[in-house]
Amino acid sequence: ADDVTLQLKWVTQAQFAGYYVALEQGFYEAEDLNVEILAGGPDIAPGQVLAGGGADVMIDWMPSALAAREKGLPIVNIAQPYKSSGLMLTCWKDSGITGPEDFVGKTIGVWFFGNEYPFLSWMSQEGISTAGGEDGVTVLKQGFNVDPLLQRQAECISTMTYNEYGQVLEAGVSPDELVTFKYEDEGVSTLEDGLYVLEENLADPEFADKMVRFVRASMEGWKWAEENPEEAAMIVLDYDETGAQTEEHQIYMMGEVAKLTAGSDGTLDVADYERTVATLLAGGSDPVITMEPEGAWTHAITDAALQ
Amino acid sequence: MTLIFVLIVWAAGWGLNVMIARSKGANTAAARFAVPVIFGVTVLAIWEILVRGYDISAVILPAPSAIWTTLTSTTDVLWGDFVQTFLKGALSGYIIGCASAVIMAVIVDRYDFLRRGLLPVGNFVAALPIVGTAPILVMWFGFDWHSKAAVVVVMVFFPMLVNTVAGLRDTSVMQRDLMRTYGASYMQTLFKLRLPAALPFMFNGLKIATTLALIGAIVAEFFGSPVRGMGFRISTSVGQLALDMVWAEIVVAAIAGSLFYGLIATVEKGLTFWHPSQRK
Amino acid sequence: MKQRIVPILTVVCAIFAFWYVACIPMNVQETLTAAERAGAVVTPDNARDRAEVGRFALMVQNLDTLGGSWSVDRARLPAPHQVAVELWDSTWNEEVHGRRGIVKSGSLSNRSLIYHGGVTLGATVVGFLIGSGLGVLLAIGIVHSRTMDMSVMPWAIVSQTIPIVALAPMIIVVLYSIGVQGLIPKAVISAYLSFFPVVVGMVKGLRSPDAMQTDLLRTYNASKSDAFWKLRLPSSVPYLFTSLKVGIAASLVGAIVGELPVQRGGLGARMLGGSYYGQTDQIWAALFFAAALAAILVAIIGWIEARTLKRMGVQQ
Amino acid sequence: MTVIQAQGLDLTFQTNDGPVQALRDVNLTIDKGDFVSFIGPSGCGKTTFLRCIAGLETPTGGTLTVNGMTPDEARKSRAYGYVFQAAGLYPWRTIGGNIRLPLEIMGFSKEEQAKRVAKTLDLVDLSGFEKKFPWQLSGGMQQRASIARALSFDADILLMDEPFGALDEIVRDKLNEELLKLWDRTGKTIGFVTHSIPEAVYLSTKIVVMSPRPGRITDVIESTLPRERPLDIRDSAEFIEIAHRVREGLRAGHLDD
Amino acid sequence: MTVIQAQGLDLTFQTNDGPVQALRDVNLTIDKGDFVSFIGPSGCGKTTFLRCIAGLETPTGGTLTVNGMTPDEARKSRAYGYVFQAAGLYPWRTIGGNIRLPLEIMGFSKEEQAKRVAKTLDLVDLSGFEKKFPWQLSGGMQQRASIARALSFDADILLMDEPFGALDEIVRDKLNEELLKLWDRTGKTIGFVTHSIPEAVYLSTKIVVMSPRPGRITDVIESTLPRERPLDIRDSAEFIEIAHRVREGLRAGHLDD
Ligand SMILES: Nc1ncnc2c1ncn2[C@@H]1O[C@H](COP(=O)(O)OP(=O)(O)OP(=O)(O)O)[C@@H](O)[C@H]1O
Ligand SMILES: Nc1ncnc2c1ncn2[C@@H]1O[C@H](COP(=O)(O)OP(=O)(O)OP(=O)(O)O)[C@@H](O)[C@H]1O
Ligand SMILES: Cc1ncc(C[n+]2csc(CCO)c2C)c(N)n1
Ligand SMILES: [Mg+2]
Ligand SMILES: [Mg+2]
Repeated sequence: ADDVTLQLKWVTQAQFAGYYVALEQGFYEAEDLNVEILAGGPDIAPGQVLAGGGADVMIDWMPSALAAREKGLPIVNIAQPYKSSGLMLTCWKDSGITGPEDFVGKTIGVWFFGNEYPFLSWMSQEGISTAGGEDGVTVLKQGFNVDPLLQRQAECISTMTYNEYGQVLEAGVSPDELVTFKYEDEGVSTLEDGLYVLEENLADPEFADKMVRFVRASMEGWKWAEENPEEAAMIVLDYDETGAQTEEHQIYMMGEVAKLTAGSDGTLDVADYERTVATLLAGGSDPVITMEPEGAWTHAITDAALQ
Repeated sequence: MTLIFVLIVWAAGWGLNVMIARSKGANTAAARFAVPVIFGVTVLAIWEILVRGYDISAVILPAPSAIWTTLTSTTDVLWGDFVQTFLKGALSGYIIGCASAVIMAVIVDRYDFLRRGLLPVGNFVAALPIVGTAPILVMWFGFDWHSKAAVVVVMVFFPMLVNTVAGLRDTSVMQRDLMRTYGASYMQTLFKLRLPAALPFMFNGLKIATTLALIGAIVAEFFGSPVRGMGFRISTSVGQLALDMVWAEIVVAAIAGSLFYGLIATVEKGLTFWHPSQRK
Repeated sequence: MKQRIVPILTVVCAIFAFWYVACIPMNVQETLTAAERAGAVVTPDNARDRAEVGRFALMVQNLDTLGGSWSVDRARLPAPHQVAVELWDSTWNEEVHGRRGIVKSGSLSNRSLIYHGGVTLGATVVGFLIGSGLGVLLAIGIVHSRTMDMSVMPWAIVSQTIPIVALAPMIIVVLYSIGVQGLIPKAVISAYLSFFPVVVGMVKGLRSPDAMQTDLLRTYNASKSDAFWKLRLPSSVPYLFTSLKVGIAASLVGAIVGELPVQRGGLGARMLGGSYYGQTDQIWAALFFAAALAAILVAIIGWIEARTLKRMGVQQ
Repeated sequence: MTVIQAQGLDLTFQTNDGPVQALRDVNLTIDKGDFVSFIGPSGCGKTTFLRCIAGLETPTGGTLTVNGMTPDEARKSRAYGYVFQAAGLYPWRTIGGNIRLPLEIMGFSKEEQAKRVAKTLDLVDLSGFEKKFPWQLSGGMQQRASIARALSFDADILLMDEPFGALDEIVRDKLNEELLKLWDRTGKTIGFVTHSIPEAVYLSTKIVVMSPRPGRITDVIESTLPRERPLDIRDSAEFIEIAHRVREGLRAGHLDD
Repeated sequence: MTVIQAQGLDLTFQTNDGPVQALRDVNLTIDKGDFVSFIGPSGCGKTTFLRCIAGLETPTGGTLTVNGMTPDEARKSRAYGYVFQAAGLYPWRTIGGNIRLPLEIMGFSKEEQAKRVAKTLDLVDLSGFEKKFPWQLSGGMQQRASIARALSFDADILLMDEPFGALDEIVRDKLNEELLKLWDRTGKTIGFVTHSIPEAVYLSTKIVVMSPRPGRITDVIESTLPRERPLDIRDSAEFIEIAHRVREGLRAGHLDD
């Protein structure tokens, strides 16, 4: 069997259910692959692991992947299991925010560590300064949880449909106390969890073949997970070494994640890609990327995998 | 090839140092300055050679030259971060933490019951790892520098307390009895005997606290911060794979930390010149 | 014994009392919000206005709802008994009654602090052995070689001003990428944090013999190794143990820090998990567990120290 | 006039391995202007007795009065200067600063302080060393500074615990002479601990011989030497006779062991 | 036979505030079996001179030979035992372990070590204390242990720096007597520093009087006392005469100041 190491972008959770399912259900084994999944965490930069040779393939959001590519790390998107974005801003309704224009003068929690690009692009498209003060938004580097919202240290925080939003609700807040802005709805969505590998590796036919099999099995895993959300959640739970995840939350997460992966067979939709690039380039004075990327994606793997 | 280069540079640097250290002038200030600098330069040179020779990716380990470029071209950002983290967070926390620890130490020293009760509990509390306390303090004191200062206070308080208490007790029976033969009051004994005698210990605490303060302020920013600060920049830049920026911040931290340490050590020399460890 | 216990108990009781009282103002917002959601009438009657009012004003205006301060779900400051319950649940209960507990599954549960404590302990001990071993060797080098003393010592100090805790994730990743995984990367960070106190203490200790003690050996024309084994080493023992105690506590912090980025179990991962899902009780429980672990490790070293010193005839 | 009066004084230290009786049934009367030496083998309780007089140690039995008060009251009324066995100068103060220490505490005015420091420094032959720190002086000079410190505030009673132990014979002789002169001039009451028989005989009006474990007074020898004592009085038959008696007393104590 | 010979010995310490001349133009010859005492005011260079002989300090001028070698060579051939001013026992070793220390270093066999430890312990009257730690002994006993340590490896020369400084007169007398017996029995050459004139006179065949700053030898007094010396020899006229000469020599040195 061929060894493949996958570096996740975050901790073990249903966000990555497809891969754990493929592992547990033997889909990888069937493709003669011996897959190891490395959990990520708050300060793990997957790109660094890839560059150092610690992993063959990683999961990343496209904005940070393209930014890294511009920084000189030649990574290529080989598959895009997430069709749509689950990113949103969640605000208290009583803060009086009804639209992006009301953000001015407010405090907003944002994730950094490469996750800040979608927000920055959006704000620059809206023409809102992120430098704080009266006529801009005050940005906080949001920590790991939703406390800043619950404790009203911020009027809005970043949430994922499948995770933090659920946590806010689990904390006893009812949806009608909240206003949410999905990036999808605002037309500034960028592609999220995709599979990336090093460009130079792709040139090696053996490696490319491995990836073809890997993507095929992974997508099989995703489809299984979409169809069996509860079982998928339990599989994820079993792989969680920290024991921090709860059953209830993972089932909720799997249900929401399924909505995001639903529209994808793994192939990168070029239109989505171009929208993402356009959003990132439109950053005004401080765009996330400064020029149209070249060769940042390939259909070669998915084409071979799905024929 | 690269390895041979590395060995040559190492041998040259170390050899030079051995020569200086064995020479007659080894005790001069110049030698004491030159030797560590030569050592540092040697390490930097080896680093540069290794990065270039083995073509190590810049997202893993940038070359010193690249770090230098970033350092000099982004001074405004670095300065802003320095003000936020060091001047606002670390320094205020350091002052509050050390001052309250000294006051607490005087009280604890006065009442033996408190000393026996508080010190063991204090040791236990001091063992709480900051990575656990920092998120709690960020939750309590908000995202700005106040919570960083709070983390620093928590970190420096106990080392300072323990050292000051030890120092206040470090008077000989004879020194204390002398005060008693004069019928001196508690306050007179405190200011004329205990505090001066405690100074060497207090400076031990103050020196340990300098490194803790900077580390505490930086780490606390990992758990939530405004969009500036050394910790914020380090963590964000790692995510952006801007490792040159990460190292530039580290250089700033090391310089700031060393200067801070040096400053305290200089004050110590001035105030505790009489202590055997300062004489020689 | 009694002389030691009574003051400690008094102080602990005082702290608990203060803690319970502090819960009221700390949790007042959450308490009122919870009460409001449960249908009680509170003033002001919406969370936004309450955020503007001071904690103490809120307390005065809502005296009858404050009873909930000690049972808030996502408390800013959980009450001591909440932490105690969490500690009990995540140790005894989880192992004895839990589905994954050792009683039912035959192996320690990954939801119990015992399991995570064990993970952390492994890295702590390995890191401590590496760090203190290195520290002792470095100290010996520094004491015997002037060049090392002059070139390495200042950098050892500088090394402590580098926020290694902040770099830990990167170090983990870099080690990770050269194939070093699991316990060792954490142990490396542990070692980095523990070596410095050991170097400093040991250098001081190895240099502690006074002029007369070294001169005595010179009159015997003793060799450097004789001087080391018969004089420097024995006289450094008290310093060594003091710094080992500091070192092992630092090691534990290092291991916990090393567990943050790689979510593979351990008390660090546990704290982060608690933080990630806003489970303050879980953080507090893990924190106390870690502190207790540190206290035990320090006590073990203290015990070895006492025995060694006794064998060396040091006066009680 | 009686200055110090001890009756049936007992002192037992409680230590880890049981009680140590340091003084047993000590009876002694010291009159104003007496120069009393305490002599006895190491560990016999000389220091302990001196500390009791100074109110630094609390007897566990018997009565002790100083100027009619308890030793503690006498201490608080600053009745004595105490010279410890070792110099015990505060290293962070200059020699002048050390001598000024009791004056500051007792609230003397600045000018008065300066005047007294200068005077006592001169007395112990250390003028010119006022600005030096203790470690810059030899052991003997430090000892003299500590004597100056005890003299500076002019207490009526001077308690000295082996003040000249660290000095060589010549310096010791000189300081002995000067101490006698000072005593003669000021009429102070002096309690003086020493290991040296000639020193005790040369200085004292009364020699208290103690024996160890538990510390008792075995002999009190009233000196018959005149107040005026040139150094060579030590070669006189009377001196040798007294010294002999002291030595016999000491030896008797040792034999008890 | 000449054992130690110093000619025009100079020693200057370099310190922060300039050079300190500790010895100037010291000339001295010590023969085999001599018992030489060094006496002189504090800081006159007695310790420094002894350390020069032991090769612990390097003279900056003049020549010094020990057994015809340089002091350093003599040190390396383990020619002497040295007793420091304070006992300086290693606290982590038992009394036996302390005495064994030089034997271990010099590579004696285990049985030989045990034999010698027992013998020297007996010599200094400490049999039975082998397993005790230093702090369990009184100061005087510690000092005897440190003498035993210097004797254990049977060096021909014994250098002792105020070994009895911390002891009271009675204990001191006893140890003096025993040292004399030892010297008489073994025929060792002994260099002995003291502050006490009677001690110097009682012990020595030769008394070296030194004067301070810079340390010079002002007088060398050959003792006319017999080798056999009971304690009460100290009351003899001859003794008093020699003591007087030593005192005069010392005083002359002091006057130079
Ligand atoms: N604080 C103490 N605790 C217990 N025992 C003590 C204490 N102080 C003194 N002793 C004991 O009391 C006895 C008398 O001690 P003291 O210091 O008065 O003797 P000394 O006559 O001054 O001896 P030296 O001539 O050596 O100074 C000794 O046996 C000593 O061990
Ligand atoms: N290491 C040193 N550095 C500088 N000066 C020194 C050093 N050792 C001794 N001296 C000086 O040399 C002189 C002689 O010192 P030494 O110790 O030989 O005196 P001593 O006769 O033994 O005095 P004591 O009777 O007090 O022991 C003194 O003035 C002393 O200050
Ligand atoms: C410190 C911190 N940094 C980034 C993220 C963001 N993040 C990483 S993976 C992922 C998907 C769902 O959780 C998200 C949102 C976070 N949560 N905490
Ligand atoms: Mg005494
Ligand atoms: Mg000396």
